[in-house]
Amino acid sequence: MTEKLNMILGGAQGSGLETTIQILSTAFASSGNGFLADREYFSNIKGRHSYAHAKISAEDIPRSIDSKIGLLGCMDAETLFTHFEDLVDGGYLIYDTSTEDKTQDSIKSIEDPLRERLEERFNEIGIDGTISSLVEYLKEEKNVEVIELDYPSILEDIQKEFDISSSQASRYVSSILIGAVTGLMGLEKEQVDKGIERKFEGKEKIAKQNIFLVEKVNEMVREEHGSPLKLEGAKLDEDELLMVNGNEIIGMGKITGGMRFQSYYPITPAADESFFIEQHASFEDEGSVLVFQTEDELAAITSCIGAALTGTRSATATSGPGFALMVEGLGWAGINEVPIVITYYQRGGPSTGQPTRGSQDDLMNVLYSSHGNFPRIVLVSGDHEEAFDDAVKAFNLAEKYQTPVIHLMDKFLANIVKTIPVPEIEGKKIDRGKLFDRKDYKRFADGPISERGFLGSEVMWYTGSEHDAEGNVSEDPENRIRMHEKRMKKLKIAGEEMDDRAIYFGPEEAENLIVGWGSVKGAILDAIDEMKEDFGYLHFRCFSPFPAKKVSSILEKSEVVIAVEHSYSPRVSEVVSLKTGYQIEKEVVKFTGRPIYRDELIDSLVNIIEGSDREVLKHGP
Amino acid sequence: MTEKLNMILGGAQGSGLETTIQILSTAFASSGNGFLADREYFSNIKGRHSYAHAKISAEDIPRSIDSKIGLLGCMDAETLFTHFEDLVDGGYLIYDTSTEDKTQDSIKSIEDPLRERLEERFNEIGIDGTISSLVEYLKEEKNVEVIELDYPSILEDIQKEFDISSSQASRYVSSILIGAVTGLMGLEKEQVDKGIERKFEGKEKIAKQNIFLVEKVNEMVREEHGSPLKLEGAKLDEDELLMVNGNEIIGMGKITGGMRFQSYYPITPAADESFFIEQHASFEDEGSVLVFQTEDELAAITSCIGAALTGTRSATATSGPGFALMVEGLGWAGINEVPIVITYYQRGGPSTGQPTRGSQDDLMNVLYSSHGNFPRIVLVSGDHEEAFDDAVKAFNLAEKYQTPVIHLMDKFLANIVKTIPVPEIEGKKIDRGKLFDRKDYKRFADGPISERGFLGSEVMWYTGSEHDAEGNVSEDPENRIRMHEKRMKKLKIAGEEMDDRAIYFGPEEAENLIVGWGSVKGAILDAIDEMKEDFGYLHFRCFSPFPAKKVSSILEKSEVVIAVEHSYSPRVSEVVSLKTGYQIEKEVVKFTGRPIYRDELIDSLVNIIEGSDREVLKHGP
Amino acid sequence: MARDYGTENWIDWCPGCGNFGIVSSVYRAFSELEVEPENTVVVSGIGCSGKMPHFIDVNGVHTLHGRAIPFATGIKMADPKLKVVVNGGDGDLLGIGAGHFVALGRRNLDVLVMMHDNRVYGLTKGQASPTLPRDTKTKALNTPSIQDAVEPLALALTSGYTHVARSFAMDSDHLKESIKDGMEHEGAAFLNILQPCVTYNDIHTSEYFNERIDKLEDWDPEDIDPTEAMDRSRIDEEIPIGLFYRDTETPTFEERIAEQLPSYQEKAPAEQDIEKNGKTILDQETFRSKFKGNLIRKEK
Amino acid sequence: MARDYGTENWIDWCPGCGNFGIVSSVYRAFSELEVEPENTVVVSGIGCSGKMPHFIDVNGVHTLHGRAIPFATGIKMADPKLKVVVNGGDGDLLGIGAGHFVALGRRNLDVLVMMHDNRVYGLTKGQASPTLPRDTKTKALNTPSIQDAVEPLALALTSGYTHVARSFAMDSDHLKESIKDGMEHEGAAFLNILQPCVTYNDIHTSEYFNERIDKLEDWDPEDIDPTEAMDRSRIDEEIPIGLFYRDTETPTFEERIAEQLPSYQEKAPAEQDIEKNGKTILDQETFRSKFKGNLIRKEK
Ligand SMILES: Cc1ncc(C[n+]2csc(CCOP(=O)(O)OP(=O)(O)O)c2C)c(N)n1
Ligand SMILES: Cc1ncc(C[n+]2csc(CCOP(=O)(O)OP(=O)(O)O)c2C)c(N)n1
Ligand code: SF4
Ligand code: SF4
Ligand SMILES: [Mg+2]
Ligand SMILES: [Mg+2]
Repeated sequence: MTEKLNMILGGAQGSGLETTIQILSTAFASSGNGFLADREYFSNIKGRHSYAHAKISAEDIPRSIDSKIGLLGCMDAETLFTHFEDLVDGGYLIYDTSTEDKTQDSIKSIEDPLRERLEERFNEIGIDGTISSLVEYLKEEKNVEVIELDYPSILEDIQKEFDISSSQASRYVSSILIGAVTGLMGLEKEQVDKGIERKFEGKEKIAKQNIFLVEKVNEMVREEHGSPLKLEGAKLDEDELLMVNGNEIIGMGKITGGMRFQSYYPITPAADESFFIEQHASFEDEGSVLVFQTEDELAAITSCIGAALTGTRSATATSGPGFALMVEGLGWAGINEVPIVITYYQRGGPSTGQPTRGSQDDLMNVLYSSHGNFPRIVLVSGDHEEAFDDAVKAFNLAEKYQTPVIHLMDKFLANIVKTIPVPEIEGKKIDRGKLFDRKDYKRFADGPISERGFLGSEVMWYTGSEHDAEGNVSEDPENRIRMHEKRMKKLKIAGEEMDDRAIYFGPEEAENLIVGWGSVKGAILDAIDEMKEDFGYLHFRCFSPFPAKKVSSILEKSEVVIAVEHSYSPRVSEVVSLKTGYQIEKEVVKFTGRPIYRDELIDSLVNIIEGSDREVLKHGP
Repeated sequence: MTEKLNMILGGAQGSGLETTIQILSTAFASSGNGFLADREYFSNIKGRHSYAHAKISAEDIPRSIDSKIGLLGCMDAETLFTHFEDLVDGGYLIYDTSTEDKTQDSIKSIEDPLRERLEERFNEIGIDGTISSLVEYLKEEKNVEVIELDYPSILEDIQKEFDISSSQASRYVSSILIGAVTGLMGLEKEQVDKGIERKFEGKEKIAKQNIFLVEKVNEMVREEHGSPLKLEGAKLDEDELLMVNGNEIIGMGKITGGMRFQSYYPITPAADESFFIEQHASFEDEGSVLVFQTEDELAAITSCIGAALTGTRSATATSGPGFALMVEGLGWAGINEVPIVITYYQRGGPSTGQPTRGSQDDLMNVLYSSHGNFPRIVLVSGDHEEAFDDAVKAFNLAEKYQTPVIHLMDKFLANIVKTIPVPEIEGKKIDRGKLFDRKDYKRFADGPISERGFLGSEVMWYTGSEHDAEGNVSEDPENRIRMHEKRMKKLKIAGEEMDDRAIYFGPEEAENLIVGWGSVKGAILDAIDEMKEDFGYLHFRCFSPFPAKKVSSILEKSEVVIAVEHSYSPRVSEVVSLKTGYQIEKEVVKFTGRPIYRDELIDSLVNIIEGSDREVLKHGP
Repeated sequence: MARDYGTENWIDWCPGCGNFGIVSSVYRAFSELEVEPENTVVVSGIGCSGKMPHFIDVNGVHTLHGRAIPFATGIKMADPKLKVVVNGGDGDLLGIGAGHFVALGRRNLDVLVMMHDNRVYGLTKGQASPTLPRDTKTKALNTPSIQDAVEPLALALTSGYTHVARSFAMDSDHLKESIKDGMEHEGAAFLNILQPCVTYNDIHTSEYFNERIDKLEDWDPEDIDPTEAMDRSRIDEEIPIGLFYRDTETPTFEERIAEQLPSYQEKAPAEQDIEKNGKTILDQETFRSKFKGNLIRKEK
Repeated sequence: MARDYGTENWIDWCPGCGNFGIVSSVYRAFSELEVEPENTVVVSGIGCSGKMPHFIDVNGVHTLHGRAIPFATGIKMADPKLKVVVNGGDGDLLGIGAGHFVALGRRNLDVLVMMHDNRVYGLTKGQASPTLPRDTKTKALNTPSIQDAVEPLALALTSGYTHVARSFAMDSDHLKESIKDGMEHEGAAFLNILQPCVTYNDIHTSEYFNERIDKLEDWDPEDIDPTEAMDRSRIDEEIPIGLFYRDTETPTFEERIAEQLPSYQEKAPAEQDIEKNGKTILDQETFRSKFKGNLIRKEK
C-alpha cells in the first residue's frame, strides 16, 4: 500500500482515452483522493499517440508529476513502445496480449526519431522488438508485474452479451483500461459506477454496458493480481471537490468576476475556455455572458475593446499566434485606457511551433509587444487556484487602472485536470474603479486615473492618436507630455498596490534560491520539499508592474540563484536583470514542450549545486 | 558673416513650403554649403502648420539643429505665432505685412493648448496679439531685424507681369520666401536659378516666372538689408553631394544591396521609401525591382517571405502600426530561417499616436515581439550615412545567418533632408551566405547554418511548426531540442562577428558617458564637441546580437552614464540592463515627437552633471 | 429646437474635399432623425474619413485602420440600444478591412457602414485604393494601378448586407436621405458614398461624377435576388445611385442572439449588474449549481 | 514512367476524412500533367487541410493560418516560372484570410486556390466555419451557428477570379479534372471542394453531398456575366458542381507587371544576378545616373 501513484494511460488520439480519464478521475476524487493529470497529444485529431500522465494521492492534492511511473495502462501497442522505459522497477503494466506480435514497423504514427531511438534501444537490450519481447524484458529485467488482457476477446464477450456490433464494441476499450486500473487500485464499485453514469448521463444503455464491462475486467484483474496499488486511506478533508482543467477554472473565474462579453477566435489551447463559458453562458433571468466567435483575432481584440467601452466587463482568450494579431488593438486599448482582459495561454513557439505543447517563452512578448509605451498589467498564475483568483482580479485591476490586463497562462495549466477545493465565492471583491459622475464630462480629465464613463451614458470621444482630455486628437507637445505622463503614472500607482505579488516560499534565509512563475510552481515546491539542501522559491504572480523592491531584497539573501522555466533561455532572468540589474546565472530549462517532472527537476538541481550552470531537461515522449 | 545658420521656414501644409525647401537646399548645396533640415508637419494633408527647421553650414555637413534660430521665414501668420520665441536676439524675420492685423483668433488651425499659451504670453509681454504687435515686440525687445514684404502686392505684380490668374499667383508665395532668404544670405543668382530649374524641369514657363519673382524679391531685400546672413566661404571639399532624406538613402541602399522585391502597405513615415524605389525600379535590360503594394501589412510581410523563398532579396518597410501586423510573419521567417529585411521607421506611439512625429520608443518591441524564441538581427542607424551602409548590410546578414533582419530607423531620419557625400558603391560587398549545392537536399540539415536552396531549384519543405531537417512537421522532443539549438546558435555566431557595432566616440576615459542610438547621434556628437566637460558617447548600431562584452567594458570606465533617447523612459537603458546588468541611472528623454536640439541637449546635460537624474526635453512646437 | 451636431474642432480636410459634403449630410440626417447624442456612436477607421467622429457631437470612436467594423460590432453587441454608424475609407473597409466587411454581412448586425469612396488613400498621400479602376493613374501614382477595383456594392451583396445603397458626397439631399434610410434599416446596411478627393484624385472629380450620375428610378429594392441588385448597381458609362437592395426578412444578429440567450433582449451585457456592495453577484450556491458538472462529492 | 507524388510522411487525417480524396486527386492530376516537382509549389494555410504539402512530393510551404494566399503571391511574383497551388481550409481562406482572398481576385495572379470546404474548423475541434449555414448545429457546437454562410463561389466571382469551379472530394475523377483545369488556367483560379469531415461535421456528410450533387451539363462558362455564374452556382436543393465561369481575356498580374517593367518577363526578381565576385553589380556611374535627381554639383 502506498500513498501516491504516478501513472500513464495512453492510446491513439480519439480512441476513447479522454473518457477513461474522466471516469477514472471522478472515481478517484469521489473516493477522497487528490488527482492531477497532465495531458499530452499531437496537433492531430485522430490516430496519433496521446496520453494522460497522472498522479493520484491519498493525502493531498498533487502539485506535480514524476517522470517515473508505477503504472502504465496501454490502449495500444504504441503506448507501450513509447513509455516502457518510464516504469519504475516493480511497476505495473496493463496491455493487450493480442498485440504481442506487433513491432514498431507496423505502427505508422510513430515519428522517425523515436523509431530510431527504439531501434537502438532494442539492440542494446537485445530484444527483437515485438511487444512480447518487450514485455518479457520488463518482467525479467525490471520486475514489472504485467496485467495481460486479451482486449479483442473481452470485447467479443460484451458484443455477445448485449448483442452489439463489433465497431460499437471497439469503442469500449476504454472500459477495459478502467476495469484494470480500478481493479489494481482496489476502488469501490459504487465510485466507479458513479464516474461512468456521470460520463454517460442520458445514455443509460451505454452506461450499463460499460459498467458491466468494467466490473468484469475489474474482477478478472483482482482475481489474478489482487489490488496491490490500493492507496492508503484517503485523507482529504473536503466533502466536495472541483475537478477542473485550467481552461475551465479560468472560465469560472471570469464568470464570477462579472465578465459579460468574451470574444475569441479558435486556437489551441485557448478555445476550450470559450467553449466552456458558452456552455455556462446563461443565468436564467439574471442575464448571460455573450460569447462571440469572430472572423480572426484582429476582430476578437477589437470587438472586445468595443464591448468594454460600453461598460461591459470584456475579455478574449488566445495563444501566441492569435496574440500576434492582437498587438495593434492592445496599443489602442492602452492609449485609450480601456479595461480589457486578454487571457494568453502559452504554447511552444516560435510561429505555429508546437501547437499542443507547453511553453513559458512568451513573457517578454507580452511585456513588450506594441509600439510606444503605455501601462499594461501582466498577471501570471502558477496553478489552478491562483488562476481562479487572478481571473477575477484581472478585471478589478483592469477597471481600477483603466488599462489592459494580460493574464498569462500556459498549455500545461490549460489542460491539466486537477481536483481543487471549491473556491470561496461570496467574498469575491468586484472593484469597478472610478466611475463617471458629473455633467460636462471629459473622458480623460483629471489624471492619472480619470472618471470612466460608458458609451450610452454621456457623449465622449476616443482615438488611437494622442488626444486631449476630451478624447479629441491633439498634436500639441505640452498636451502630449501631460497625457503620456498621466498614463504612465497609473502603472506606478498600481505598482505600489501590487508589491506583494512576488511570493517567497521556504526557510528564512535559503542558500539556494529558485526563481520561477507559472506552471513550474508545483514541481518546484515539491522538489524543494524533498531536497535536503537549503532551498527557497521566489514565485512571481505579476511581472508588470514589477515588484522590484521586494524581489531585490529576496535575491540578495541567497548565494545561488537558479531560474527554472519552460523556455530556451529563461525569460524571468531577462526581466529580473532588466528591472533590477541582478543577473541570474544558473538555469534549469525545458523546451521540449513536455512538463517538468518533479524527479528530473530534483536531479537537475543537484547538478546545479554541484557546479553546473545550465541544465536542459529532456524527459517525456 | 557667420559659418552656420539655423532657420525655420513655415507655412500651411500643402501651400508650397516643400518647394521652397527643395529649391533652397539645392541652392545652398550647389554653392558648397552643408545642409540639414528636419521636417515637422501634422497628420493632415492641407492647412495645418508645417515647417522646416534647417541648419546651413559653410564648413561641414550639419549633424543637428539648434532650437534657437537666426532666421524665421513665414509664409503665413500662424508661422510667426508658432515660432516667434525661437528667434535669437538679433535674428531675422521675414513676414507678410498684409497679415499685420491678424490675431490668432482668426486662425482656426491653431490647437487649443498653443492658443492658451499664446494668450498667456501676450499678456505677459503686454501686447495685443496682432501680428504687428508681435513684430513690434520682436524689434524692440529682441533686436530682431524684420524683412517686411507685402506678399499680395508682390503677387499682384507678377500676376500683371505674366498675365496669370490670382489663384495661380497665390502658389508663388514660396518664391517670395526664396527670394528673401537668398537675398539675406547673399546667394548667387545662378545657384538659385539652378534650384528652380531643377524643381520645375519640363515646366519652363513656371520656372521662368518663379525665377523672375525670386530675383525681384531678392533685390528688394538686398537693397534694404544687404546680405547680413551671407555664410563665410564654403569649405566643403566634395564637388558633388547627394541631397537625400532618410527614405531615399535607404531606397538607394536597398537597390545597391541587390533587393529585387519590396512589398509594402502605405504608412507614414515609411511609404515614401517604397515610392522612391518604385520611381527607380527599372535597370533597363538588367532587370528591375518589383515594388508591390499589398492589401495590408499581413500580406506585406508574408508576400515578402514568399519572394525571399525564391532566392530574391526581399524587404518590406513600415512603422509601428504596420509592424504590429507583421509579428506573426516575423516568427514564421524566424523558425523557417528566411532572410528578409524589415525596415522599421519609428513614429510616436502608442497606437496611432503621433503618426507624423518622431520616436525611438519601439526598440523593445522589435527585440521581443513574437512568441517563442528565434534569432533576429536588429540594426539601428544614426544618420543617413550609416543608414545607407546598414541597408546594404542588412541583406548580407539576413542571408548569411538565414534569419530576419529588422533595420530600425525613425521618422526624424526618414524626413530629414541632408547633403551627404556620394557613397562608395563599387566596393560594396554582397554576401549571399551558404548556398545549396548537392543532391538529396534537405533544407535544414547540418546546422547551425544550413545550405540555403531556392524554390525552383530542388524540392524542399517549409512549415511554421517545429520540423525536421527536411522541413516536415515533427513533434519529437529530441528533434525539437536539436532544431531549436541549431537556430539559436546562429545568433551566437553572428554576435562574434558583430561585436564592433557598439562604437565609442570621445576621449580615452571620459568621466561622463552618454549612451544612445539612432537619430540622437548628431545632436550628441555636436553637444559633446562643444561642452567643456569630459564626455564620451557610446553609440549602438546593433542591438541583436548585443555587443555585451564591448559595452560592459566601456560602461565600466565612466562615472556618470546618461541615456539620451526619444522615448518616455530610455529603451536603451532597459536593453543594457537586461544584457549586462548595468543600470543606467541618468536620462535625458524627449517624447513630444519633436527633434532633440543641440542647445537644449547641452542645457540638459549641464543639469545632469549638476545632479539631476532625469531631464525631459520640451522644446519645439 | 433641432441640434446641429457640429463640434468645436477645426475640420482639417483640404478645402473642397468631398468629406465636407458627407459630414454636413450627417448633420442634417441626425438632425432630422433627432438622434440622441449619448445613445449614438460614430465609429471610424484611420484615414481622412477616419477623422469624422471628432466633427460630430455624438459619441465618437476613432479606431484603427481597417478595424472600425469589429470595434462597432463589439459596441453594438454589448449594448444593442446604441445606434452605431461606421465611417470608413475605401482602403480602410475594402483593403485592410475587407475580411471584417465580409463578416459583418454574414451577421446582419444592425449597423450602418458609410464608405467614403475617394478611390485613393487620402491620408497617406494618394496611393491607389481598392476601388481605383485598373489602368488609372491618379496624381500621386508613379504608374497606373495594375490591380482591378473591387465592386463595393457587389461585395456587400455577396456578403449578406440587407440594405445596399450608393450616394454621392456632393448631392446633399440624396446623401442625407440615404443616410437616414440606412440608419432606419434594421440590420447591416452599406452605403457607398462617391467622394471626390480634390488633392489626390484628379480623375474622379466632382465633375466626373456629376456627368455620369444616374439616380435610380422605378426600382424596387425589395423582393429581388442580390444578383439582380448587383447587375443594376454596376458602374458602366453611368453611375447609378440609390437604394439597390433591401431585405427585411433576414433576422438581425441581435435577434439571433436573443433566440439563444433569451435574457439578451432585456439584459444585454452592458445592462447587467455584476456586483452588489463591491462583491460578485454570484453566491456559493449558484456557483455550485452552475458548475455542478465539475463538482465531485466524496462518497462516504 | 509517371511519378506518384506521394511522400514518406504518415498521413494523419482521421480515417475516412475527405482530405484523402483530395490528396489522391492531386496525385492523379499532377501525374497526368507531369508537373515538375522542383518547379511546383504547394502553399497551404493552417488546419487539417494545411497539412497537404507534407504529403505531396513537390515543393511545400505550410504557412500561417489565413496567409497562404499572400505567401503564394510573393512566391509567384518573384519567380513566375513556378506553378503555384494554394490549399486552404474554409476558415483559413474565408474567415481569417478573407481579405487576401478578395485581393487575389483583384490581381488575377496565375495561382490555383483549392478550398477544402468542410464547413467546420477541423483542426481546432469542430467550431463553425464561414461556410456553415446559419442554424446548423454540427457535432461540436454548443448551439446552432448564428452567422450566415458566405458563398465561396459568389465571393470569388465578385472578387474577380477568372476561373471559378466547384467539385467534390469523394468524386475522384471530377475532382482530378477540376484540378487539372484549374492548373492549366492562366490567372487566378478558385476551386471550391466539398469535403466531408467525418469527425466534426455530422450533417454535411458524404451521403448528404452524394444525394444532392448535380454535375453541370450544357453550361458554357465563357462569355458570361459573373452574376450569371453566381446564380447558376448557388446551392439550393441541389448542389451544382463543375466549372461555372472562365474568363481568358482579363490580363494576368504577371502580364500587367510586364507592361510596366518590360524586363520582368525575362528577368523576374528571382532570375536576376545581384552580385559579381561578392560585390554589388551597381557601379559608381550607374549609381550616379540612376539617382541623378538627388545629385548636386557644386557650382564653381
Ligand atoms: C495598420 C496600418 N497600416 C497603415 C496605416 C496608414 N494609413 C493611414 S490612413 C491609410 C489609408 C487611408 O485610405 P482610406 O482608407 O481610403 O481613407 P481616406 O484617407 O482616403 O479617407 C493608411 C494606409 C495605418 N494607420 N495603420
Ligand atoms: C492566428 C491563428 N489563429 C488561430 C489558429 C488556430 N487554428 C488552427 S487551424 C484553425 C482552423 C482550421 O479550420 P479550417 O481553416 O477550416 O481548416 P480545416 O482544419 O477545417 O481543414 C485554427 C483557427 C492559428 N493557427 N493561427
Ligand atoms: S486628401 Fe483628399 S480625401 Fe483627404 S482631406 Fe484632402 S481632399 Fe479630402
Ligand atoms: S477533423 Fe475532419 S477535416 Fe480534420 S482530419 Fe478529421 S475528418 Fe478530416
Ligand atoms: Mg480613400
Ligand atoms: Mg474547414
